[in-house]
Amino acid sequence: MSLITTILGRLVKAAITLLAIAVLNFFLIHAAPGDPAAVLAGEAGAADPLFIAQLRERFGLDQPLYVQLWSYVKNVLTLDLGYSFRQGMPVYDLIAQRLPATLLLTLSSFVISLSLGIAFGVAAAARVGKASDSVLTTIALLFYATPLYWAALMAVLVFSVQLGWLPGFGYETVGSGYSGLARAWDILQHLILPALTLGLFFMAVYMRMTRASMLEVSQMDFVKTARAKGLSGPVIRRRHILRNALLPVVTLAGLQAGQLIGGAVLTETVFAWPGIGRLMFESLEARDYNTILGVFLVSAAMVIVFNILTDIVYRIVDPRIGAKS
Amino acid sequence: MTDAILSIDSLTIDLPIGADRPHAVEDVSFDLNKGEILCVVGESGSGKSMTANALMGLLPDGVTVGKGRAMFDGKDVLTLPEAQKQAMRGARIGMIFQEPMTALNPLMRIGDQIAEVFAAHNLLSGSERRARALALVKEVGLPDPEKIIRAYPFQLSGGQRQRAMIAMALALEPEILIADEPTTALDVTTQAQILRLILALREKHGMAVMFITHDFGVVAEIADRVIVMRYGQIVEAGIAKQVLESPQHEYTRALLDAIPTGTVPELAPITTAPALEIRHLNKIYRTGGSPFRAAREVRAVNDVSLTIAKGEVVGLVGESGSGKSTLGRAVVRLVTPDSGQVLVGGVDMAALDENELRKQRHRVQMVFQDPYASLNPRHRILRTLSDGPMAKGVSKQQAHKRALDLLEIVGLGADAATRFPHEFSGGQRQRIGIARALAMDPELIIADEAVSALDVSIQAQVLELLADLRRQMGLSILFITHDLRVAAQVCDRIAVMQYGRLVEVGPVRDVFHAPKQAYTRELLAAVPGAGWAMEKEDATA
Amino acid sequence: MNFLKTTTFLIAAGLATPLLAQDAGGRIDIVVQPEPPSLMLGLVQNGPTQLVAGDIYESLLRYNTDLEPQPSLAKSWEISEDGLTYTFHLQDGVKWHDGEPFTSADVVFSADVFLRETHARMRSSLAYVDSIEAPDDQTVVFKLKTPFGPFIGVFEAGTMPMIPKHIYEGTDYANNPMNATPIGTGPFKFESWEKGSYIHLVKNEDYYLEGKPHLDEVYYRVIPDAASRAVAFETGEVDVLPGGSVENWDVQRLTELDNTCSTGKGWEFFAPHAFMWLNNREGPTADVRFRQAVMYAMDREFVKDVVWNGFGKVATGPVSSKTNFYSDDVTQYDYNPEKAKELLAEMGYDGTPVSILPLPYGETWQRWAEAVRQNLQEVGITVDIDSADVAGWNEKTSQWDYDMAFTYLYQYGDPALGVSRNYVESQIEKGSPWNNVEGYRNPEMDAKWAAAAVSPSPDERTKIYSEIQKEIVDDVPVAWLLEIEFPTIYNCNVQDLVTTGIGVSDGLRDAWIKQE
Amino acid sequence: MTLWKRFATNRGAVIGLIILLCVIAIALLAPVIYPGGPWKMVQRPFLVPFTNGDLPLGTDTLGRDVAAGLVHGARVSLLVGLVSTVMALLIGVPLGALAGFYGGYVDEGAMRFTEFFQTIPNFALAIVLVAILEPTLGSITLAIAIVSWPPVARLVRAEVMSLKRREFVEAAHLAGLSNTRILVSEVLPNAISPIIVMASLMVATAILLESSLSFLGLGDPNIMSWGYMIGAARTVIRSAWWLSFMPGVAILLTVLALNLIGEGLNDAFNPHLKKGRT
Repeated sequence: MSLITTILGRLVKAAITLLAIAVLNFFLIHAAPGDPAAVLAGEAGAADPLFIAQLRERFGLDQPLYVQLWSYVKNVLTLDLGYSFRQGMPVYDLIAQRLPATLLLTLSSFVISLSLGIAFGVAAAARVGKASDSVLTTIALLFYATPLYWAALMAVLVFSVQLGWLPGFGYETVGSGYSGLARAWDILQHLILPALTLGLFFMAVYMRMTRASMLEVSQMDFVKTARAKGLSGPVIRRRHILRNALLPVVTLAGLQAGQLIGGAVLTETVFAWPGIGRLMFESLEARDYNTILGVFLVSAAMVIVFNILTDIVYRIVDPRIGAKS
Repeated sequence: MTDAILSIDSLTIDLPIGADRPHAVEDVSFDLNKGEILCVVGESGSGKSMTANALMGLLPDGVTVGKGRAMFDGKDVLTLPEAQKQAMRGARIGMIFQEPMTALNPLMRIGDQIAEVFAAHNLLSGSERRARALALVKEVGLPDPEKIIRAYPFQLSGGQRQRAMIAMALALEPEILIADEPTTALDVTTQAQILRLILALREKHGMAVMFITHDFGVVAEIADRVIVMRYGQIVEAGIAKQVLESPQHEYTRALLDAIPTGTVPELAPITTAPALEIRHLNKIYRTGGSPFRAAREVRAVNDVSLTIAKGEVVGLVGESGSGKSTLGRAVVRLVTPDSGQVLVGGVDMAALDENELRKQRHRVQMVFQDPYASLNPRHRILRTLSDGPMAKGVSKQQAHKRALDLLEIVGLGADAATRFPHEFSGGQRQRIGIARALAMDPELIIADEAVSALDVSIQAQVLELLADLRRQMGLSILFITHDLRVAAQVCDRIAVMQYGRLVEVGPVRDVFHAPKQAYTRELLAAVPGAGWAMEKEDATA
Repeated sequence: MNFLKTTTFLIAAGLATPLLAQDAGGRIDIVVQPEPPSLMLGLVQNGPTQLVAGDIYESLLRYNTDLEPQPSLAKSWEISEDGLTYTFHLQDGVKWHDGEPFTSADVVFSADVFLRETHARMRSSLAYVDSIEAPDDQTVVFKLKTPFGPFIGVFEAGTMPMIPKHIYEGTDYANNPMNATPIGTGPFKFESWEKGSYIHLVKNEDYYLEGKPHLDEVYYRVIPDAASRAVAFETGEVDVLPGGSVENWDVQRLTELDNTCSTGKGWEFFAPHAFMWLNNREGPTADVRFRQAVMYAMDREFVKDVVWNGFGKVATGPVSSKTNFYSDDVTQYDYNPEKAKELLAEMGYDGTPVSILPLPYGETWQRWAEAVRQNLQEVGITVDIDSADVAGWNEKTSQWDYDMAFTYLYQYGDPALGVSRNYVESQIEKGSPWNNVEGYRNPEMDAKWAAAAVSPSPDERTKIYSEIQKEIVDDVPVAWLLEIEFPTIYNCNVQDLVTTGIGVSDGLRDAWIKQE
Repeated sequence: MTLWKRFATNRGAVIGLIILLCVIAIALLAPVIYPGGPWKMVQRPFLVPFTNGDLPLGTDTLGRDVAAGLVHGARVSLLVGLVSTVMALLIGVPLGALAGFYGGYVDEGAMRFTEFFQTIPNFALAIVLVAILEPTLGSITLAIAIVSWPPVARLVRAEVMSLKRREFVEAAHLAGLSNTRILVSEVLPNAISPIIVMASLMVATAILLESSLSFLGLGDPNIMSWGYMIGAARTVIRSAWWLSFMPGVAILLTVLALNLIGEGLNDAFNPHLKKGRT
């Protein structure tokens, strides 16, 4: 009951936030020097002002800014993201084409980072103060301090170029004609390096957090209660400490899942992954206004969705929320 | 001693290097007999909890058993391998803790937490465990057992949680129950119920109870035998009655003397001029108001009227949630009341706007409960004491001089001025808190549970100081406390609060000896060791 | 993945009977960078579009590496003595990819109607055209107003692509839904476009030339990152790296790999010519001595060797040595910092800072700007690098908001098509980065450029262009840098990849894969 | 000071501090060590490291001294990291403090605003901002500050909210101090340790962000930075891997050092978290 009303409330707020983001981005992007017509003309290798004027008229860029804003806002309100000047197709279709790749990448790196992070965090916490704890913590710290794109480059260099184990870029083997399982296997191979490099940084974050949280929770009174009941160490860790220790990790994960999209820009660039992060970067260079705005809206929406999901997970894990207030 | 079930022999517990002393417990020996309740009494740091934890094998990291034995069922529990300790915990020795709020896993249903005890020892099947959990919940007197076992800890009150804890500890009918200050965090009435429950269960199951407490009232209530500990050593041991009546060791005597006895002081001469007049004060808390949900209302202060004369000390007593703190905070305007008046020296504190209020603040000052949270850790004492007066317009020189004087008055000495709060003990900090309140030259002081967080002996010293100051300065005080004996010791009149209302107001003697309201009688009866205290009073009278 | 591709080859090889020496069948993967905005060559003529669309669309002629016209959709042609009438005879049996026949009406529609409206560069050449007529289905006649020397050079696919009249006539060209599935006459048909990943073309079975194309399919691969593109080639995932698709530093390394070939050919028609616009209007760059000092201060050989890895040739003036009418009888600006310092002292340069706007096309250009900055700083010029992405670069150059700006332009085989636009006063027009952006004004020269363009006599043109080059090089309206070479790197099994002056962008009509 | 003692007991933190001090010293001394600046083309390109005594780390694609680049790059990384963090604190601390202290509509408004910025993927926003403002040291720093202040605001808000209920703050109210004074002299000084810990980690994150932007070609072209070096060397990673490897290690070490220091500070500020309770 209250969960549904809360989610409804969140969605209303989210819609307002999204609209505000659309407007802010509209102004931001229009503040950038140059416009899509100039870029298209520029790439044509030759153009006269007439040609550029034609393009502007075609894109509606000859209208005053407030008219453009208004028509954009109207579009957004009717869930229409407009037309990509550059790619010559509706932004909605464009994003729909690219989004699955990004979702696959971000979700798998999210799963990798969260599961490995928690596993290593638990392991390190269980061995706190021992050598293996130091090793794990140090490795996590190294991942945390490594620039993402650099790690990606080094990974390609080692695993793809030197060892030849995994493909170094792309989403799948082009024109392979694979289908079904074979295709999934093919995509999986392509996915490993980008998902790992994107995931490692966050894995380090989750690991540190899980470890700290585990140690903090293990100091709590109810853990002593559990020991006084005669429960064994592993059972206490699993049933009592871990569940409580996961709460802050879940919160952080929810916040960061959305931000994975941002990190995906770098990963997608290095690994030629056909996702929306790269689409955004390319559209930005091309001043493809509608596409950038569309990608921004979609990724902001994903952040919101992740936040709401986190809330739901949190409510499931922690009975106190939702019952309170 | 054939009936000794647990026999501790020269137990020494080592603290990690760098701690303030080498041993938490030093050379402690005692027996716990079958079916008896042994109270281990001591102030904080006396090593009483460490002893219990050592027996359970639950010592914190870095703290280790140095030497000694604890023989239970023919084996030394201190040197058992971890697996055997684990098998023993919960099954043969049960334990309950002080904080029922934090001692239960917040994410697990009560029933599951009880059933887990059986699982831990590989006993019974799933459905049997559930049935046993239900029976246990019934046995410890929790209402609506079916609902309780499906409830989460946050849905229970403090007393209910402590009952759930006890249910867990009793699940496997252990021979020994170790109770580490199990009632300290509870209200008097709840405390009384829990104590009765423990007595009843001992009666029924015949287990031995090692009961750790700092409260001689509790000792008087339930103990068969007593051990008094100080700085990790046993200073006195004996039959409860003997120790209470004729303590041998001076520390025990000091502790007993420090207990507020319920001795009613003489009435101070009361002037007619009121220091504080509260008229029809109301405060309602609303929570959870949102477009999708209706707000919930709690009437924290419900049409309260109270007058405190100049030079009078009025005690405001009640259980947690009775609204006594809200009332106190409304008087100093840390809480803005919804309606009613708070007249201090003719000024209605409740009606002032923010600017005016700032100018009139000095009229009422407060002494807070937590000596650790009430001083800004980053300010030197001098600044803490002089910032207020200077904001009032007192010159820096004068404010500093007054601060030094006050430090002398509260017994700390002027050299305390240049130090930081963390260099002081809890009792000293409370003295600084009092000095800070006095620095503003208030017409009224609110003391909100000002001695509740202190050890008995320290408590006595602070109460002494308050009494002195009162005599010297003719202070008017609203003394908020949950401890009726403390109230009886320092107050002229007592106001009893329940559910936001004042149920009874009157001179201490009347309230204590001839309470008019049933609730007041209930409160008085619940005070642990009440009968013993009265006896004592009669004896001295 | 490699494994699978090879089997495709084998199967194809097994099925196809070898045609003389040329093996039929197989697949080629080519890098296209960046991803083209559209494949409709009539609407968009940028490099990536033409690279792919060059397989789909054709024009009347092609040009060999010496820039001589060759038959394409026109099997033969005549030019009248007075240079005013061009008559083309079309190939027989040419069909559009949708099966409709290709006729002279399509040519007239394309040149006279469609491209006049959409194609800026074509439009300026069409200004010389009086009429375009189709006396019969197989013949087209262009009549000019005045002679226009370079006119025979405009029948290239990127300049005058043939557009299907039956699809576009009377429609809103820009928004015609068929733009997404382009229909041409070329050797390959559009199959699919996985945005951000690849474009797939398949063999046109009905192609009018017997036995062509040889290949079954072509994949144009979008790999946004230069290093990944190099890796893709190394791992055999792509077979061809068109010029400019990997950074120069990788070129040498890649060409040293086994079974790897490279060629600098295929850029003769475009002859990309790199230079820096020097703002002639204001600031230190308005002073001719400053501009000359810049020329002397730059170590262009160093840049060629280090930044371009030895590819290319230091430019001597406005015309590329690959373009017709090139003359080397001009002042040579060798690396001479002392001379540069003298010139600066003579003009009394006061240290006014100037900025360099690099071309935002990758690391090579960035390094180049850094090297130039260092050269200029060493002769005492206060200089820093301005940064901008493609849009910012366009904005700044077309609004004349720069001191020195890198660029390179295609020459299209003739000074009148690709060079003069950059120096004549009539081409000073704000809002476009493809004209006289530096603001050079010289009426005397303008007259000569005009005369050279319309002179029907090649000798006359040679003479005038030589004069122009000699004079303009002393004026230094822009700082010429390098005749760029973009080597095409490819798997040696691929044969006849580059057969024209436009190279890979002219399509893979002749390409085939040697089977081993 | 015991804070320093507690910090010094953490071996990692001390190592981090030593590394950071070295980096700072190198950055400060850059003009002395390499007075010619990092851009000078001093030798033939692609000189392999450790083959020439004068150029210990070799030369890059244009024959510039890699060691000079690293040394001068340290200045940029530290400067951007530090300044952007200070800017983020200047936005986040007052906003969070006001929201936490006054609550109600102020809080609601400030938190909506913060949430808004947290909803936009921050790296994407940084890219857009830098692209719009055109890459200069200033615009990069500003962009990093703009995307990194929200967590500060949230942290400060939470701290202030818990501190404002503390008894010593109430005592200050009773002493008649003004709200501003209470906020500035009673509340904020007590919130400073978590802010310092967060700030030290933010400097690390900012350094990473700056290098990522430079890597994407959104760096200030007139300033040698580590990210720029990796981005520029990336195209030759196959033939000269050390050119991108070494600046990468420089970033890694600096960020690592800051993290170690952050952890050390955290432990020093919250000693109870480590010690077992007695």
